[in-house]
Amino acid sequence: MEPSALLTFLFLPAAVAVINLFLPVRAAKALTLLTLLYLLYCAITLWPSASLGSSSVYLGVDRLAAFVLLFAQILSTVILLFSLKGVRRDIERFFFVLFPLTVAFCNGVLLSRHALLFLIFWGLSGVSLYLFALLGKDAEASAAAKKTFIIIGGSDVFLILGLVLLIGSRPVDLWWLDKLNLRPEAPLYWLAFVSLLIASLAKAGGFPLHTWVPDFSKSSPIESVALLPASLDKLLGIFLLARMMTSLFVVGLTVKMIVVSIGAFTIISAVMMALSQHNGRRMLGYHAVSQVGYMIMGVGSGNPLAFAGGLFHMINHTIYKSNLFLSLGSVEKQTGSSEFDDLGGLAKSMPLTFIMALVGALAISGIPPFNGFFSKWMIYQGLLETAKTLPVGYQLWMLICLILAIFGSALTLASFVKFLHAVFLGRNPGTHKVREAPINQWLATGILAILCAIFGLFAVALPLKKLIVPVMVDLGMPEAMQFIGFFHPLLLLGLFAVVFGLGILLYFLVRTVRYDDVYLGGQPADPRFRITGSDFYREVREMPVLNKIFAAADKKYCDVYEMGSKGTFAFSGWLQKLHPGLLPLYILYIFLGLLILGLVINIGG
Amino acid sequence: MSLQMVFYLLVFPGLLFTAVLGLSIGWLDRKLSARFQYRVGPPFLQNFYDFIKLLGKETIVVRDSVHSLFIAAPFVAFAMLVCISTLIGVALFYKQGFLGDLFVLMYLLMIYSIALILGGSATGNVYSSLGAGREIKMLLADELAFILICLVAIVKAGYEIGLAEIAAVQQARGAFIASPSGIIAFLIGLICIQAKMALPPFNIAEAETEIVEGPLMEYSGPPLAFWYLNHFMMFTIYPFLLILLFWGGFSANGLGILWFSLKYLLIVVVMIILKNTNPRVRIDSALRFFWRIAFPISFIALVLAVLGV
Amino acid sequence: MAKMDQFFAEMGGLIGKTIRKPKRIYFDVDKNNLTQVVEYLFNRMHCRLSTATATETYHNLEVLYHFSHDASGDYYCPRVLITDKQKPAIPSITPIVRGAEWIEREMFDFWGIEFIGHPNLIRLLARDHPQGLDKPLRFRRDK
Amino acid sequence: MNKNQIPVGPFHPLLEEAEYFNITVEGETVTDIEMDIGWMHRGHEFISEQKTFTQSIFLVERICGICSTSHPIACVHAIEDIDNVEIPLRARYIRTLVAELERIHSHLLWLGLAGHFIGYDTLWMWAWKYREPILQMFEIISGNRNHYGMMRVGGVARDVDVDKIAALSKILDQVDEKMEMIAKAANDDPVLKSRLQGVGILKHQDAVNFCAVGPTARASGVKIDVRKDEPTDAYDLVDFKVIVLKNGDVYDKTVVRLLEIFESSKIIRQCMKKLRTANGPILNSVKEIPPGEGIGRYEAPRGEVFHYMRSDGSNRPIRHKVRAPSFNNIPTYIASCKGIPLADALITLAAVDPCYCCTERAIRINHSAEGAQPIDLLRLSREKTERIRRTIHGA
Amino acid sequence: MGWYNKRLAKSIWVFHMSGSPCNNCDIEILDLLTPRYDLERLGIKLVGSIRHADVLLVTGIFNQKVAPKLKRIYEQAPKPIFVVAIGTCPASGCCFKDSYNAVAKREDILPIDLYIPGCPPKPEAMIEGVAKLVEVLNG
Repeated sequence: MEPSALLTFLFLPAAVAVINLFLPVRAAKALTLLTLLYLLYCAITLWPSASLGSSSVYLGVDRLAAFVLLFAQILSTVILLFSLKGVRRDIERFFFVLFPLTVAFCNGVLLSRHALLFLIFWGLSGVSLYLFALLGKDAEASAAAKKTFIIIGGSDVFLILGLVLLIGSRPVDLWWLDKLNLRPEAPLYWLAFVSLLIASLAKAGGFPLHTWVPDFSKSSPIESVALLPASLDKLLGIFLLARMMTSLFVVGLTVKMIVVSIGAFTIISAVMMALSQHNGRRMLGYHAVSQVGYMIMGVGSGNPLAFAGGLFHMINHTIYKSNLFLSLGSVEKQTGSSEFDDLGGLAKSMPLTFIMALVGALAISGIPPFNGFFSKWMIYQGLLETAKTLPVGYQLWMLICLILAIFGSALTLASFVKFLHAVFLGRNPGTHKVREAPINQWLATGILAILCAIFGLFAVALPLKKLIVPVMVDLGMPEAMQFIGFFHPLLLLGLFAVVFGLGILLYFLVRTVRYDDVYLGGQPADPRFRITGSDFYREVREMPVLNKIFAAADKKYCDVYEMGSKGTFAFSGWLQKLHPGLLPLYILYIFLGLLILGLVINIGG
Repeated sequence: MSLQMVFYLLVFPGLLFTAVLGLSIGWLDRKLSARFQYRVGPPFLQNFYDFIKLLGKETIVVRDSVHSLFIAAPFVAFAMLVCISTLIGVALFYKQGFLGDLFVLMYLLMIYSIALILGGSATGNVYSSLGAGREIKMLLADELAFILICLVAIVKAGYEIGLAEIAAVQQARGAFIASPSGIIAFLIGLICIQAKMALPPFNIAEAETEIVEGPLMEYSGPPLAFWYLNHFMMFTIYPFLLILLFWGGFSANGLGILWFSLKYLLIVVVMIILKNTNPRVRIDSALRFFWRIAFPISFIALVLAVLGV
Repeated sequence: MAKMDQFFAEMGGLIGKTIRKPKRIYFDVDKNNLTQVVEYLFNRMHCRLSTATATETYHNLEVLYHFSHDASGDYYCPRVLITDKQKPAIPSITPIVRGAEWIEREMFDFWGIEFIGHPNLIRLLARDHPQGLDKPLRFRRDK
Repeated sequence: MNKNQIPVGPFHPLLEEAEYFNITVEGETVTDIEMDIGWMHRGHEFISEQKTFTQSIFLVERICGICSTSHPIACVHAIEDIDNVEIPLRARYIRTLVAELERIHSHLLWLGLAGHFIGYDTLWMWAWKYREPILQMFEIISGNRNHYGMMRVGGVARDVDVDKIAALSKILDQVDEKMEMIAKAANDDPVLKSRLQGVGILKHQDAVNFCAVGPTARASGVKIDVRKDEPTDAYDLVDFKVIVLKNGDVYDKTVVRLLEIFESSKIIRQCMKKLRTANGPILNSVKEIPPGEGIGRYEAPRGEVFHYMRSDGSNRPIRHKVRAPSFNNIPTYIASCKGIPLADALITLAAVDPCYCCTERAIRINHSAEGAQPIDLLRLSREKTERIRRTIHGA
Repeated sequence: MGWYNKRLAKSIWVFHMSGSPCNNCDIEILDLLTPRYDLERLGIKLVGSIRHADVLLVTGIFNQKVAPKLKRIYEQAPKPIFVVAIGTCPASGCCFKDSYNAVAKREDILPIDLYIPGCPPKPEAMIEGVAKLVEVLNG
C-alpha cells in the first residue's frame, strides 16, 4: 500500500469538515455520508494488503492498525447514518463539521507510525471529545467537558513523557513506534510503561481514570457518546495497549498480572456503580467502562487466546455498546428523557428499537449465542490456560481475577435487566405518546444488532478466521488459532430452534387466547401501579460493606479528577495563606530559601 | 444435525427423558413434602394431570403487554433447558462434549432467569415487576458461589474446562467429593441449586403470599403449563450437574446405574428436606447469606483445590 | 375510687349531668370543653380510648366516648350532645389521641358528623362505594 | 415521580378476607401505606337494632368466624350491664372454658397462617393439625366446629356435663404435649428467629397513642388485659398470668401468643376441675331489659372486644355499638410498617392478626320467611354431612 | 370435551375469594388443605393468582363494595372456570340479607355452579361438594 493512499484517510474527512462549514446542512449530511462510505470502501480494500513493508517513516499500517481502522470506519458510518435525522437543530451544523474531523483524527492515530504524529493526533482526538462535550445542552455539560478535557489532556502529558522516555535518545527520523521490544524491568522503561498505560487507560476508560466516561455520557449529544467513548476511544485506547503489550515492550509475568488485575477491578467497580444508576446514559457510560476491563484482561494477560479474545471483545463492545447508546438515543428523542423513572412500557410503541436494544443487552451480558459471549468465553479460556502453568500464588490471583470477571458479567446482566425493565418493559407512566424511531435510526441500530448476531453465530468463520487470526499471525502469536473451533453456536441455535419450534407448535395447536387487563387483585390497571425498576438494587447498595463503598463513591472519593481538583484547591488555599502581603515575611522567606539552598549544595558537595 | 443428535435432543438425555423424570421427581417432591406435613399427598400422575389440564385452559394475554415476548418466554426457557439437559446428559451418559462447555453451560443457565424476568415484566404487572427484580437479585446472590464451585471442579480436574473431561478425570482418579475441597464445594453447590431452582427457603421471586407468584402471576393456560414443566425439569438438570461435577458422574454397568440413581435420589431428598424445614428468607438476607457466608466458604474450597487438597 | 373522685374534683366545673354505675361513669360535656376533658383523661390519667359511639335520638345526635382506665377497670364516658342535626360538627380529638382517627372517620361516614381539626377526615368504610352509600345509620330514622 | 405503588388487595393471598392496602415503595422499602377498608362491611349495627336481644347474640356470633364466642360474650356482658344480671357460677365457668378454648384455636390458627405467609408451609400444616383437636372439643361441647351458640343473657345455652369433661381433658392432654413441641420448634428455629426478630417494631409509645389492644399491645410492653383489669365470668376465680413483652416486633407478638396458649390451657384445666364439682343452674332467666345503657367487654384472642347497648325498655336495643380489637390494631400499621422491606411489611400486616370481618361489623337481623329458596338444599347438606361424619368416625 | 373434563377433574386448582363473609368459611376452606382433610390427595391446590384457577370458591354475602370486584375477577379468570359458593351467605344471605349493604341478587354477580350450604359447612360437606363437581365434570 502506498503511503499516499493512507493520506486519503486523513485528508478526505478533514477536507469534508472544512467544506461542511459552508454547505447547507442537508448537503453537508449527504457529503459526510458519501465520504464515510468511500472511506469504508477504502478500509476494506486496504485490509488484504496491510503490511509495514512499504510504509514511510510517518505513516504506516500493519494488520492490527488496519483491523482497528476497518472497525472505526464501520462504526462511524453507522453512527452517521443514525445522526442523519434527529440531531438537535442548533448544533447540527457544528456536529457535521466535528464528525468527519473526529474520524480524521482517529484515523491519524491509527495510521501514524511516527511518534510525534501519533502524539499530535492522539491529542487532537481528545480535543474533539472536548468539543463534542461542549455541545451538550444541560448545565452539567460544561463541567463534564472540563472534566473530560482535564483527564484526557492530563493523560496526554503522560503519553508525551512515556514516548520521550522510550525513544527520546534516538534521532527524530527513527521515532518509530513498532518492534521496540523493550523490557520494562529497567526503571526508565518501567516508568515509560506506566505512563503509556495511564494514557491508554484514560483513553479507553479504565479504572481509575474512567470517571469522565459517565459524565460525558450523561450530558453530551448521544450520537457523540456512541461515536467516541463507546467506539473510537475504546479502539484507540486498546489499540495502544495492544501495541504496548506486543511490539513496544516485552512484559514479564508480574506486570501482566497487574494489568489483568486492573482489568478485573475495572469490571467489578464500574459494573457495581452501573447497578445503582437511575439514568440510562450514566448507566451505559459505566458499562462502557466496565467492559474495557475484559479487553484489558484479555490483551494484558499475554495469552494468545485471551489476546485474541480481547481484540474480539473490543470490536464486539464497540458494536453492541454503540447499539445500546443509539437505542437509548432513539428513546430519548421520542420521550425527551433518559431517566428511568420517566420511562417504561416502550416496547409496545417502539418494538423495533426494543428488539435492537434487547439484542445489545443480551450481547453485552454475554448471553449465547451473541458475540459478547464468544469473546468473553475466549478470554476466560485463555486466562485459565495461563493460570494452569503458574505457581500457586499467581494461580489464585489469576483465579480471583477470573471470578471477578465472570461475576462481573452476571452483574452486567442484572443491570441490563433493570435497563430493559425500566425503559421498555414494565408499565408506562402514561405521560407521553410515543412513536417508533425514524427509519435511519432503527436501520443504524438494526445493522449493529445484526452484526452482534452474526459475530456471535459465525464467530469462528467470520471475524476470527478472516480478521483476528491474520492480526495474531502478524503479531507473532499464531497459536491462538489452535484453540478456536470447538464451540458451535450455530449447532446450539439449531437444537434450541427445534425444541422451541416444537413448544410453539404445541401452543398454536391448543391455544385459545383472550385479551384482558392486568390482574391486580381486582383493582383497575391504574398507571400509578407500577414499579420503575430504578430501585431494583437497593438491597445490594445497602449491604453492610458495600453501603460504605457506595457512599464513598457518591462522594467521589474514587474519582481522580474530583480528588485532584480538591487537592489543588486545598493546596492553593494553603499557599494563599502564606501570602499575607507583609514585606518582612517575604524577606524571611528569601532568607529561609537561601539557607535551604546552601544546605542542599553543601550536602551535595 | 444427524439422527443421533436428534435422538439425544428429543428422546434420551433431552426432552422426553428430562420431562418425564422431572415430572415424576416433582411428584416425589410433593409427596415427601406432604408426608413431612402429615398429609397424604397427591397421586403419582398428579403433575402429568396438572400439565395436561393447563394445556387445555384458556390463555389470557394482558392487553397492553408485549404479547410476543410474553408468549415466547416460557418456550425459550423450555428450549434452553432441553438444550442444557442434552449437554449435561450427553456429557454424563455418552462422555462427549466440546472444549469449554462448562462456561457455555454457566451462561446458558442464566437464560432461564432472563426468560422468566422478561416474560414477567412484559406484562407490566407490579407484582411481576417486583418478582423480576427479586429473581435477578437471587441470580446475583447465587451466581458468585456457583462460579466458585464450577471453578473448583475445573481446578481439581487439572484445568479441564469440559464436562466430559471433568467426569473422566473423576472416573480415573476418584470423585472430587472425597476430598475436603470437593465436599465443601458440593455442599455449597447443593445450596446454590436450591436457590437456582427457587425452592424454599429461596423461593423469594415466586413468593405466593407476598407477590402472588411474582413473574408467573399473569401466566395461564399452555404458557403456564410450560413454566410448570420447566420448574420440574430443573429437578433433573441441577442434580445431574452436581453429580457430574463432584460425584463421579455415571458408569454404564448395572451397579453404576443403581449407584447413580441412589446419588440422584439422595440429592433430591436433601433438597426436599431443606425445602420443608425453613421459612422463606428475605431477599437481603439471601444476598447476605450467599455473599458473606457461602462465598468465603467456597473460596476456601477453591484455595484448597489450588493447593491440591 | 380515689382516681374517680380526683377526676371530679379537678374537672367538675366542665361536666354536666352525671350517671354513676359501678365501674361506669357517664357524664355530659359541652363540645367546647371536650378537648380539655379528653386531654385530662388521656394524658394525665392515662386512660385508653376504647371507642366512641354515636347515637341518634329524636331531638339530637350524641357522641359517647368510652375511656377505659385499665389500672382500675373503670370506664369514663364523656357524652357530647349535638343539637344541630342538619350540620353536626364537634371538635376532633385525634390531635390528642392518635387512635381516634378511624373512630372519628367511621362516625363521619355513618352519621355525617364533622370533626373539626381532624387531619384526614375521609370516609372510612364506604369510601368509593359503588352505590354511594350515604350516612346509612341516619338515613333510616329520617325516613 | 419516584413513587412506585403496589396495590395489595382486595384479593391477595395474604388476605383471607378482601381488603385493600396501597403500599408505596422505593425499591422494596415501604415508604407509605394507605388503607381502604369496607369490603367486608355487612351493616351489623343496623341489623342488630331490628332484632331482639336474644337474636342479636346469634347475629354477633357471625361478626367473625374466628372469635365467634368473644363477640357474644361481650354482647351478653353489655346486656347484663344494663340491669346488673347475676350469672350462675357454673355458667361462668362454662363461658370461660369456651372462651379460652377459642383463644387456643385462634392463636394456633394465626401461628399457622403466619407460617404460611413467610413461606413456611410445614409450620402451617403442623399448627393446623394440632388445631383440629381443639375444634373437635368444640364439637363435643356445642355440636359445631365454629359457631357454637353457647351464650345467653344470664348464662349459657348448653351444659358441659361430666362425661364431656372427661373426653375434653383427655384431648387437652394430648394437645398440650404437641403444643410444647410446636412452641419449641417455633422458638428455637434460628432461621425463623432471624426472619422475625426486629421486624415491624411497634414502639411502646405508638401502641399507647394508637390505643392498641390485646397481644399487639402486650408485645409492646402495654400491660392491658380485660381478664385481669375487669375480671368478669370466672376470671377472678382462676389463676393465670398476663404475658407482656417489650420489643414489639413480630417475634414478640408470636411469643406472646404462644405463651398465652399455655396460660389458656391452664385456665381450662382449672375450669374443668371446678365444673366437675360446682353444680347448679346454668341460666338465670331474664324477663325484660329495663331502659338504660350498658358496656360489655371481653378480652378476645386479638384484644378487647367492646359492645355498647342502649335499651329503651322494649325487647330490642335502640343502639348497639360493636368495636372489635382489630379496629384499633390495624391503624398501627402506619407506625410499624414504614421504612421496612416489603417482605417484612406483609408479615407485619399479618402479625397484628387482623380480622377485617370484625373491623367492618355492624349488625341487623330480620327473620322474614320470604326467600326460602335453599331450604331443601340445606337439609340435604345436613343429611349428607351427617352421613359423611358417620362413615368417617365409624359411629 | 369429555376427555378433557376428566383430566380437569383430577387437577382442580382453586382460587379463594371472600365476598364479605364472617371468615369462618374461609378458615374452613384453608382447613381443607391441612393434614386432617388434605385436599391435595385429590389434586386440589390453592393458588394465589386468578390466572391459574379452575374453580373459584366464593363465600359471603357479596356486599355492594366488593361485588363489582368479584365480577371483575371472575371475568379475569381463564375459562373453563367454575364457581362454588361456600356457606349459607351466598346461598340465602343468612342473617345479613336485609343489610343496606348486601346486593339483591348474588346470581347476577357470579354464575354460581354449586352451592355448599352450612354456617359454616363442615369440611366433609365441602369435600362432598367438590366430589359433586367432579361427578359433573366427569359427565
